[in-house]
Order: sequence, then C-alpha cells, then structure tokens
Amino acid sequence: MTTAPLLEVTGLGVDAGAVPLVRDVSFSLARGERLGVIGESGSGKTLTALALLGLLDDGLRATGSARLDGVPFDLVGASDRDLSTVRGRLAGMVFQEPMTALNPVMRVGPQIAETLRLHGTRTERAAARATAVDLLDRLRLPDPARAARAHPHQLSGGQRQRGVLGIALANDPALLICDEPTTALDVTVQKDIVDLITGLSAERDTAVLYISHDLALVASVCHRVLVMYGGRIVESGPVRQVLSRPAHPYTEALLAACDLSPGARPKAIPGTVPAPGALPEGCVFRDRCAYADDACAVRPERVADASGGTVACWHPRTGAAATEATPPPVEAPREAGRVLLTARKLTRRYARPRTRPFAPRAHFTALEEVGLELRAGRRLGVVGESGSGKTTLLRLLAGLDRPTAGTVETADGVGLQVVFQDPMGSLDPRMRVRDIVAEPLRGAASPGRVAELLTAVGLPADAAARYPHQFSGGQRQRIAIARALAPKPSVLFADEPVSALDVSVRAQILDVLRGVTGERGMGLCVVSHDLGVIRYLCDDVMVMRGGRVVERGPVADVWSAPQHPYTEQLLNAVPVLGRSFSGKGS
Amino acid sequence: MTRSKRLPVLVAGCALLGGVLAGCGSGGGSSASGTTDTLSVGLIAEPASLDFTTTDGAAIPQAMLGSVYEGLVRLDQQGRIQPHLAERYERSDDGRTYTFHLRRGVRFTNGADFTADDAVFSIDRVKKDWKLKIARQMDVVEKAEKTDDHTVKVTLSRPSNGWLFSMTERIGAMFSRTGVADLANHPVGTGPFELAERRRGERIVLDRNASYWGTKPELSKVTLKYFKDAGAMNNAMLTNSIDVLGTVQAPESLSRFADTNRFRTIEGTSTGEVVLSMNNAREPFKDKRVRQAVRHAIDHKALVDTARSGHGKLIGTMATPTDPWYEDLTGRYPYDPAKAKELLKDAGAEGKSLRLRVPNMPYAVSAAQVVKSQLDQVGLKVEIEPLEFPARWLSEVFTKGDYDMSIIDHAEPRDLWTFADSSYYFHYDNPEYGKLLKEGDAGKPQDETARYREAARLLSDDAAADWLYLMPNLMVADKNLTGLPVNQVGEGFELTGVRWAKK
Amino acid sequence: MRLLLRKLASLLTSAVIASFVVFAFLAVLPGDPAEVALGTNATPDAVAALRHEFGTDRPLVTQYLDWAQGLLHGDFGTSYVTHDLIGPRITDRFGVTCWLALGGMLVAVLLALPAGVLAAAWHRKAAGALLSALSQAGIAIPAFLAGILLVYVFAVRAGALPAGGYTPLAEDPGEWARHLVLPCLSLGLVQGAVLTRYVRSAVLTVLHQDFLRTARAKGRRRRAALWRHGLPNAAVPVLTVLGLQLSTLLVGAVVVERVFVVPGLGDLLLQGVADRDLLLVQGVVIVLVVAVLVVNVVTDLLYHLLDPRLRSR
Amino acid sequence: MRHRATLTAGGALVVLVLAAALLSLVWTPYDPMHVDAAHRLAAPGGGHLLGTDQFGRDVASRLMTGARTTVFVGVVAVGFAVFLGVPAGIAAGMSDGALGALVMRVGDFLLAFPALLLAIMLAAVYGTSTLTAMTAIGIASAPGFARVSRAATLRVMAAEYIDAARLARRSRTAIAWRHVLPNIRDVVIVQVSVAFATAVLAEAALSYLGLGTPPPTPSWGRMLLDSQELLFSEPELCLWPGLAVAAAVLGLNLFGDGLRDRFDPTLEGVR
Repeated sequence: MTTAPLLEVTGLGVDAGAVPLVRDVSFSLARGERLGVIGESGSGKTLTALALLGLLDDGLRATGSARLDGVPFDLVGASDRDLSTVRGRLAGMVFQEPMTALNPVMRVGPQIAETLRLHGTRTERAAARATAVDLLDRLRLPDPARAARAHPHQLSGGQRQRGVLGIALANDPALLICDEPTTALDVTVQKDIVDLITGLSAERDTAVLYISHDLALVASVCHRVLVMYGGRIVESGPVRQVLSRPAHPYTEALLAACDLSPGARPKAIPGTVPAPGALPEGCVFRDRCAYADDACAVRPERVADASGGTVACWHPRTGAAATEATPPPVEAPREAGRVLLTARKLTRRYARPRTRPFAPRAHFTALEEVGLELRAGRRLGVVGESGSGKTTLLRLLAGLDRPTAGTVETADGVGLQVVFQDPMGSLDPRMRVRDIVAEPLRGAASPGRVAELLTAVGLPADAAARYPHQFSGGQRQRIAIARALAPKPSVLFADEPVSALDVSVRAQILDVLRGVTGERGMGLCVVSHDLGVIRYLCDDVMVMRGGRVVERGPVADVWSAPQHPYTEQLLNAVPVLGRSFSGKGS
Repeated sequence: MTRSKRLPVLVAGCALLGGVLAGCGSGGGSSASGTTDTLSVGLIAEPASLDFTTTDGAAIPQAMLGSVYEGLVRLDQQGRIQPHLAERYERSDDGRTYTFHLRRGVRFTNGADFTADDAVFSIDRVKKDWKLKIARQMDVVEKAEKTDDHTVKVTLSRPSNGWLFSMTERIGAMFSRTGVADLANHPVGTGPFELAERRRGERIVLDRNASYWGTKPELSKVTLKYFKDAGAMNNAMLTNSIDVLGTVQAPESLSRFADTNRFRTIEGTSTGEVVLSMNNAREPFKDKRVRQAVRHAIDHKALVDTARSGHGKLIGTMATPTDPWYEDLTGRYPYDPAKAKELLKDAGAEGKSLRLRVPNMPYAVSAAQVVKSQLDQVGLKVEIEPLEFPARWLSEVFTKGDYDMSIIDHAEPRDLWTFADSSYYFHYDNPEYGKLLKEGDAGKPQDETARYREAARLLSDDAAADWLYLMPNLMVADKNLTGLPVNQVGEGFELTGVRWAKK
Repeated sequence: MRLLLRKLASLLTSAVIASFVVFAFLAVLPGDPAEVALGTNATPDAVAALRHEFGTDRPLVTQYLDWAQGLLHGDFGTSYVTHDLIGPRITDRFGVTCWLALGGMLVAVLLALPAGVLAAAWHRKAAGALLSALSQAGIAIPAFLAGILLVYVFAVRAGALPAGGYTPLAEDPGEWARHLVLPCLSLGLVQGAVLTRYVRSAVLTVLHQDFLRTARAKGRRRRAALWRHGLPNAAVPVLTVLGLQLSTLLVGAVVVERVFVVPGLGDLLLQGVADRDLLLVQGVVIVLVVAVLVVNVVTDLLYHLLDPRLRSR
Repeated sequence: MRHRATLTAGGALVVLVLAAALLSLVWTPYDPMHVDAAHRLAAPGGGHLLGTDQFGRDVASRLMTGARTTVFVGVVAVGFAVFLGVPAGIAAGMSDGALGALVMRVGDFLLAFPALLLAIMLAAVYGTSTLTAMTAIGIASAPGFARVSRAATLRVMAAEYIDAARLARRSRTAIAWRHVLPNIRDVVIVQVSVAFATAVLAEAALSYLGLGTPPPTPSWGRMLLDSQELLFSEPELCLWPGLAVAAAVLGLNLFGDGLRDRFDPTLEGVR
C-alpha cells in the first residue's frame, strides 16, 4: 500500500446551521484497505460517511475536502450532478436499516439492475437483470432468480441487506461505505454479511469504510480504526493497537465499559454523551474524563504516536487496558433456593388472518412445549435470535399473555415483575416518576418507600417529582427497575434490559439488576439476544430457536462445551475482541 | 254550496305562477331562434302533467288555459268578464239562469266542431269526473241543457256571481266530447295554439292552430322553457336563449337586465296578495287589538323597499286592483309603532312569543325577517321558522293550523271567500262577513261589487290578517317584443297578442 | 381475486344496511305524500285512493321489501309527486353530478400533484412555504364560496363564462364545457388545496425515507430519485385520499349545484325533500351512498394493487 | 420553530372569532336583526363599518352574531362528536377483536353518510334548525374521533408501560383513565381543531343551502346566500361573510397544525 491513497479526507466538517456536528475529520484510505469508524450515537460517524457522498440531509452543510482517486473534483461541495456520477459507480454505500433501504414497491432485481444501467455498465434491460441475478448469487443468496423477482417485504432482513449490498457493489466500486450494516440483524446473519464484505473486499481490492459502535466487530473486519467522539476523531491507528493498548482515555473507557467477558468488571463512563453544541471547550471528552486537568481546557491536536496511530489528548494512556486494573467483584456463591415458578409444556399459537372467507384458520406456533423452573437466588438467561420465541416465553411466564397449552405455576406468595426493553416506552410519559414507581403499590406507597426504591437503583431522591423525559436512557431503565421492585416481587423478569442503551451505560444497568436481585434473593429471568449479557449476568442459560429450547445448562458449561450445533454456531458468530486479533493480516 | 266553501289555489309566490301574458299586437323583431314568428318563454316549475282535470297546481292552467283551452267567457286585462266562445250570454233576473249563445265555426284541434253538446259535456264532466276540490265550484249548477246546437242554458240552484267568474278559470274550459281520452299528453281544445311537443323536464312547444276561429296569432310557434331555478333562467335570458323571462324571482336580479337596448322590464299587478296571516283561533290573535297592533307595527313601505327592492304594490285588504270592488285601503292602518304598543298593552299581549312559520321561499323568508324586526320593535318576540314548501308548510300550517303567523302569496284571483270559512287556516270567524259575501254572490253584478267592497273593508278593519304587498307581475322581455300583458288577471297564459316589433 | 370477492361482499352488506337505514330514516318523515300530491284541493277519498295507489297504506316492512327488491332491478319506483319513474331521473342527474365530481377531481389532481410535490421539494425554501400557505388558504374556503367568487370574477366582471346553468353534452359539447368550467373549478380548487397538503406530506415522508437515499447512493440525482422512487411510494397514501375526495366531491357537488344551478343529484335531492317525494329522496340518497361505498372499495382495491406489501397478503 | 408562528397566527384568528362571538353576547354596534329601510345597502364606512345589507341591517353586527352561531354550532357538534367518538375509539382500541372491528365498521359505514347528506335527511325529518345542523355535523364528525382515538389507543396499548400497569393489576378502566386518556389527549385535541374547522365549513354550507340556522339569526352561510342575489350590484356583501368563514377555518387549521407539530416534534414540516 505505497501507492497514492484512494480517498484523502482533509478537515471535513458538518454543520447544522451554526451548530458544528463534525469537525476537522482527516484521514486517508488506501485501495483494499478496511478502515473502521467507532463511536457512540451522536459521535458524528454516520454524518462523516454521508458527507463524503453528498447525501447529507437538506439542512446540513459539509466543509473541508475529500478527494477520491480518479475523480477530478472535490467530493465536498460538488454538485448533485457531478456526485451522481461517483455514487454507485466509484463508491457504493450500505445502510444500517435493511428493512427500509429498499424501495418497497419495486422488485429487488430491477433495483440492482437500475444501478447497472444508470452508469452504463449494462445498457440492455435484460442483460442488467441477468447481471443482477448473478450478483445476488455471488452474495450467496439462495435461489437468486427468485429473490430478484421478489418485493423487498418478501425477503428477510439478511436477504434484504444482501440486496442493498448488491446495489452498492453492482458497478464494482473502489470504495464501499458501510454504515452499521449489521446492527439490525441477528448475530448469525451478521457473521455471514461481515464475511461477505471482507471476502469481497479482499477479492476485488475494494476499500471499505466500516462504521460501527461494536468494537469487537470492527476489530474483526478492519485493518485500521478511527475513534470518534463529539464529532471529532480522538484516536486512530491499527486496529489491534488501538483496541488493545488505547492511547485516548475515551477509547480506554469504552473498551472497559463494553467488556463483559468472564471475570471482567465493566465500568461505565460517567456522564452522558453531550449534545452537539453542548460540547465542552477544549478537549471534547474533558468533562467525562478521569484524567482531565486544566491543560485539557485547550483543545489537543491529533498527533502521531510511536506505533503509527494518532491521538488527540494531553494525557495519552500508555499502559495496558484499564480492565486489568480492577479485579472482578467477589460474589458469595449462591445457593439455589426454593422453586418459585414452574412452567410446563408451554405452547403459544397465533392465528394468521384468513386468506379467504371460511377457510380454516392457519396458525403460527411461536412457542412449543417449553418447560422451565425458576428458583430463588438463581438467574436464568434465555438467549435466542429474532423469532426464537424468547419474548413470547417471557410474556407467558409473567402472565401478560395466555398459553395455548401448558401451565405456569407460581409458588404461594410469589410476585412477578418485569423490566422491559424500551426505557422510553415502558414509562408513561404523562406520569411523574413517583406515580410510576408507586403504581404497582396501588396507593399504598409512602414517599419514603418511593425514595428508598429510587436510592436502591442509584437515583437521587429528587427524581420522584420529575417526568420520564427528563432522564437519560440509563436512568429511565433504573426507574423501571425501581417500579418492578416496588411490590417486592420474588421473581424479576427482564426483557432485553440493555439492548436499547448506549454501550457505556449497559454495564451499570446490568450491575443494578445483579445487585438488587442478589440482595433480595430473588429469581431473575433475563431474555436477550446478546450472549455477552447473558453470560455476564446469569447462572443458567436456555438457548432457544424456532420456539423450542435447543440447549440448557449452567452458563459456564454451555460456553465451554456447547452440545447443540446451533449453540456452537451462535457462540462462534459473536465477535470477540481478543479472538479478532489473532489470525488477521494487515 | 256557497262560494265560500271553495278551497284556494295557494301559490308560494311568483315562483309557481309565472308571468301570465295577454294582450294584442303583431310585428317583427327577432326571437331567440332568430326568426320573427317564434317565441321562447322562460318559466319556473314545470307542470307534472297536462291534465288539470286530475292534477292540481298552477302550472298546468298557466300553460294550457287561453292558449290550448278556452272557456265560454274570459277575463280582460282589467279583470272584467267578457264573452268568448259564447258570443254573448244572458243572466235571468233571478240570477239563476244563464243562457250562452255559442260562437259558430269554432273547431277543436281534433277537427270536431264545437257545439252546445260539447259545452254541456264539459260542464257535466266537471261535476262527474273531476277529482279536485276545485270542481266543487260547479256544484251550484243544477243542470246544463242544450237549447239548440248553439245555445246552452245553465240553471243554478241559487244565484251566484262567483260561478260566472269561475267559468273564466279552469273549470270553465271547453273540451271536445271526442277528445278527452288522454288529456295528460294529448290535450284537445279550441284555442289559438295546439300542443306540438312536450319534453319532460325541459319544455312545452305550442304551434299556431291553423284553423283557429278568431284572430290568428302572429307567432307560429311558442316554446315554454322550464327552469329549475331563477339563476338558470336569468342566464338564459342574458344569453338570448329565451325572449321572455316569465317571472322575476328576486327583484334584486333585475339589475342584471338594466340594459335598455336589449331588455324591457314589465311590472304589472297580479292576483297574488302576500298575506301575513295571524291565527285568529289562537291567543293572542283571538284579540282583535293584537291583530290591529301588528298591522300598525309594520312599515309596509319599508318592507317592500327592503325585502322586494321596492317592487310590490301596497294593498290593505284581500283585493287586487283588477278586482271590480278594489279600493285603496292602505291608509287604514298607518305605520304607528306607538299605537301598536298601546294596543298590545291594552290587550295584555306585550312580550308575547310568536311563531312565524313561513314557507322556505325567498320572498316569504325575506318578508319574514322584516316583519320580525318590526314586531320586535313593538315588544313582541317573533321566532321565524322556515318550512319546506309545499310539503311541511301545507301539512303543519295549512292543514293542522299549527302556527301563530305565516306569510304566503295567495295567488288565486278573487279570493275574498277564503276568510269566510272559519275552518280555513286563518280561522277568521265573522258571520257578518260571510253574510256580505253571500249577498254579493247572490245579488246582481252591481250588488256583488258593492257588497264585496264592504266585505273587503270589514276584513281590513277587523285586521283579519295583514296584507304585506301585492305580488308584482314582474317580467323581463326582449325590447322588440310587444303585446305582452302587463297585469296577470287569471290562471291562463295568453299568448295570442304577442308579436315582434316591426323593423 | 379473493380480495375482490371479499370487498364486494362487504360492499353488499354495507349497501343493504344503508338501504335499510335510509328507508327507516325517511319512513318517519311527517307529511303524507298522497296529501301533498293532491295539494289543497284534495278530498279525503281521493287522498285515500292515492295512498292506496302509492302503496303507502301498506305495512312499512312490505314497503321496504318492495322497494329494496325494485332497487335490485334498478327500479326506484314511481314518484308520488310527478308520477313518473324515478330511475331515469336519477340516472340523468347522476351523470351531471358525475361530470362535476370528475371535473373537480381533474382540476384538483392537476393542481395538487405539481403543487404538492414542489411544496415538498422546496419545503425549506420560501417558495415551498408560499405554496403551503396558499393551500392552507384554499382549504379554508368552502367550495360554494369559491363558486361565488369565481362567478364574480369570470361571469360578473369578465363576462367570459356563464354564471350558472347546464347544457347536456349531447346537445352542445362546447356549451357543456363552458358551463362546467366554473363549477368544476370551484370544487377542484378547494379539493386541490386539500390534496396538495396530502401530496406534500406524502412526498415529505418519502423524502426522508432510507430507500430514497439508497437511490441517490446508486447514482440517481436528487430529482430523478424523487421522481422514480419517491413518487410511486407517495402515490400509495395519496390514492386513499383521492378516493375519499371523490366521495367528498360527489356530495360536495350538492352545494355547488346550488350555486351554479346545475341540475344534478343534489338539486334533485333538495327538490325531493321540499316536495316530500319520499321515494325520490330515498333513491337519491341510496345512489349517493352506494356511489361513495363503491368509490371506497375501488380505492381499496387500487391501494392493494399499488402496494405490493398488501397485495401478497 | 415554525410551529410557533403557525400556532400564534392560528390562535390569533381563533381568538378573534371567539372574541367577536363573546362580545356579540353583550354588545354589537347595531341590532343585527334591525331592519332599516332608510339605510339599505349603505356603503362601508360612515355609520356602518362594513355597510348594511338589503334590509339595512348592519353587516358588522351580523358578522359578530354570525360568529356566535358558528362557535355555538361548532362547540356543540364537536362536543357531541368527542363524547360519541372518543369512548368508542378507546373501547375499540383496548379490546382486540370483535368490539374494535364493530366500532370501526360502524365508523366506516357512517363515513358513507357525509355531514351534508345526514343534514339533508335530518332536515327532511325534523325540519331545518340549528339543532339538526349540529346533530348532523356531530354524528358525521364522530367517526373521525373514533378513528384517531382508536389508532392512538392502539399505539398506547402497544407500549410497555401498559404491560407494566397490567402487572400492577390495574383494572381496564383504570388503565383507560390513568394511561390511555392522558396519552391520547394530544391527538384528540388536534382532532378537535380539525373537526371544528370542518364543522364551521359544514355549518356554512348548510346555512347556505337553507338547511342550517334559520333566518333572521345571522349565520355566515345564510349571509352568503342572501348576498349572492346582489353579487352583480353589491359584490362586497359576499366578501365579508366569505372572509369570516375563511378566517375561522384558516385559524383553526393553522392552530391544529401548530398543536400537532408542538405535540409531536418529529412531525414538524410533515403533515
């Protein structure tokens, strides 16, 4: 990679009116190189990508410069007419949400063929369509001819994302920009897509700009990585170096927060991601940084460090990752207590709408003959991909839905409560926090009891008088936990309790859950698609697929020696930081 | 059966009874179709059938009477009874026998000669076959006999001037013994015109009757075009697709025809008295003082100025200028709110709430608003309630008499008798008045005039109702047309004299 | 096909219920049609005879069944007032009203499509705001007021077009068109303003959708992407509104017919109410209601045809 | 912040109409029903701000009183529709299956009877009055309320806080009162302004057809009808009531849009 870079970005900025959203982003990308961009929501990583292709929304304006090899003009500030000759031909893009990225009223094949014909790669309609089918075949879509004839809604998420990938790659571009291409997909599908991207990139020498919040995923895909925070690049460098020996305190903190590996003690980053326009003077990470001092009031320039990376910090870290500094918490071994809840042969079927009048109703089985036992003091994790029936199971267990067959029995005096996935939707926006927390108590709540509950989940007592929208996502989830604890339940259910939260606060919530159930000797049942969460939080695990349990056992056993091939596949599909570094050339 | 038992033809304004044309003349000019001997007349309210012997309503006689059908006698423009198909007639001294000497050489359009047999047949047929209540007017006839082929003697059970007048109207129409098979579609008469074509919802076309006995009309073809609405008719007039706008619905619209190079506005009298009726059977109008107060409270001049843009003659009783007994009684109850208040106070009717239930016709609703305003001024509380006409108004006000006041155009000619029947919706009950009418009907023609004049005065003095104004016969015509009648005196629409001015 | 059958079945049920409701509703009308027909000069015997002739002396259920049965054969009965068949009268008038509604629709669509798309495309510019403001103003003006204003401008001041009336197409196509211009405009301008807002909002929604960005990412220029990918998608919600509007126009024509003295169904209806012509009113109302129901079903079907997501279900 | 301007402009117009209506209860420049033959068709200015009509009645006073009619009809009709539609919509949204389907079917069916048709039928039976107009408009607007409150209720019912409330063993009525109603309030308020605008239009149309408020009580539609005859000689008489209707509807629509944007900022710019 000694030739001229394919893409050279200098001083790129994005503004919304007077508010800067992205500032001073400079990097270069060589042919065939895969560059990751890491950051939490609001870091400006997506805007950077959109700005490169002139796809920013109307109210946003890009400044700076971005030169693409073979293009006579600067991509920034070029006219829509000029840019349209670049987009889809020299540079393709894959978006986050495959469900909406395709035109719903157009068949998939023609959408790909359109790209081919638009840039003159194929002029004949039939030839373009044939090429589209070939492309889908190369993207390993089963029965590509049929997929090409299908409308988007007839395809699964993974299939759709392959269609989008087909559009992006149709004209064999030199640059592929991927914006969180797998975030909306199941892990096993994610693995396939990621493999496709890396494979094709290597095969065709396509450069990839890969945007993600998932550190491990970026580590498994990319050669180099940029870390963005507050609209700026705070650190860059070879992936292995940046993610194993981060130089910037933010990178370090992020790594620490998302490490849920056994024995790790994840630590949340204090504070929240500031809104654009509310960034501190000087170093953007200053007000959340453990090492900040007066020097940080002046914005640090990004400087090259010894190992080929760059970092923008007055106090770059040199040591190993912070995770090693704090020992894992010591937990007293917990005894399995009495049986709180027993479910037997739970089955749930849904009627499909009749396709014609008086036809017998067709059914869809969401859950089939699932049984389990919850004991006091034990934490059960239910893991599965979308459609596995895990949420249905939870709703049946919690009594929010009725089984078509089977029974749920609870021991005497056992109360059940649930912590829901979406901290926005699980709190009534029209109620004050104290009323929300007190609701399960049905008027028997003293202010003292509410304050006590809020304290238990780590919220200040004055939170009681406020409304949900005045809190961040993590805080709202704490409120939800407080509400669930209010009637002193014996069993707590948690439905994807952290999947809607930023990486940096997940750990806190998991700790709260662990803490409150541990102290009270409650049974906990957590449903999640995230194997890391289950492993971190639970004692036992149940792996579900297609409404059935495929494997169950203590967490440690299942992880170390999965019995079922699906479990194994699932475990392998999850990118793990440490594993990514091995066996990858750069 | 006395004359007073007749029921009236109630017409909700000029809407239904269009302009009625009569008069004489001949000449040139050019019609809507560009020729000089055809005419197109715009009218509102199409007749549902052409047979006025079975179907009621003013529209059929308007189109048929005088043009297709003729009677033994007819009315002239001054409202006098003149001989017509009868060359002359004699009234016996006791007033019970009328002898009609029929005109010779008169033929029906089916080719048959008009003879005494036809006259007797026509009179008997009214008594025998007509289904309408109006046929009761013939009940007074004891017998009609043929004296010879051209003389008919009619004997009445009692003397009646009213009967002779009614012979100028529908029931006096002469039919052919051999031409009554399909009157609804094929009318057969002796008139100057015969039916050429009828298109439902659009028009009736009349051709000149080539074998007409009298002066033949100048016009060879007359088209009566029926419109749903005044607006459409006005437009037709403006765009020359009709020559005569037979009835001006809203006087305000006259401003569109101000161009004297093209149009002529004709304003004459009609037989339509716009009556502010007061329910004499109910409180507070049982009390004459309250009725008088109402008459004093209304500024009739202001009412005509505002609600009618000044078009409409003031009258003071149930008589029109073409009635022989007409006299100007408008001074009887001058506008005097103070007097009205005083009368109301005397009667203890101050602040009474009254329901003014009017047909939902523009003229009535307009007048009602003025009446309300003026009665409110003297301390009455008037609530206007427009009712669909005819259906709801007929059933609620006219039939059930459920109203305090109403406003409607009584379009029938010579309708003093409506006040003589106490069951009629006015519920005016004054034996003296009935007696006067009876005497007038039974006496000599000159007695009739005197008695009726007296009755009309009594009606006015008693404030049996209030008469807001006389509906004008308001027409717009091409300025080259002459011979258009100014006054509407009877039911028929006489076209005989209309002609285009010479160039 | 199955969908078609299902929709037709539901249409039929609705129509039957509607016919029952209409009949029941009007059966309580005060005023005896026989009395009205004979006017003030009727004898009680004649009224009774006529009542018998009309069949209004029979039990209501019999009357309803009779009427409903007739409807199936397109027989609306014979008017109590004018003694002629109601069916042909309604057919005549329905044609006129249909011309009005369709003309109004045409005006509305011709106006709203460009205006709505432009208002959306320029939604951050002054021109877009102006278009939105104009459409707001248009919505605020009732059709009959627009009619009066149009009459004032084009008939009173300019004298260019007739202020009212109607000429059948068969009689004189030129005059027919001249008479329809103002009524259709007054219906169309207002509905067009409403439609503009829907088109704008549909296009705006589409503008913010991912697939439009995909289209641009494949090299479509902004406008071409909107045209090729945006509008077909925006058409789906707009179509529903169009269907609703056609129904609105059918009924809205009643008022406009009054303004311009057009002999349409509305005119017939008001006349029927005034004449207490029970069967006529029933007939017109049921025709209007069924027309609205049919338009709804057709819209629904088109909607399914246009949107593959619904089609495959 | 465009919704702020919309809200202000709309609010100002609405307040103007309301103020005129309220003021007319206690004061109008002249008696709006007083016929004055001496001053008919007076030009604007002078003693009469907007002139007089063919009856010599003060147009400005009639407009004010007309505002009262409009507001009265609107308030009663919309109130009726809310009373009918919102509970039905909530019930339909909260019960899955038969009841919901039934309510929606009835609503769809009613949609086939637009306000105008209903009003004509009602007027045929009960005669023309303000009450018939209000009832017809109210019935015709109810499906709209049922529809939006059902849709909003469905959204609320899908939220996890409803599950939480069920876990708290709240009764259905308690859920409806404590959670559903407060959360669909905004949608209903917006629909109120939309329905009010529709009611103003419908009232004007009905009065124009002679099926609404009977004369002489001034109503804007009736004033338009009366002045149409004079379009050729006194066109400005049409202008005033026309402007009044347009201003009221415009105000309500803008107000509704402003509220909508304010309640749901994600919809800003989108209808």
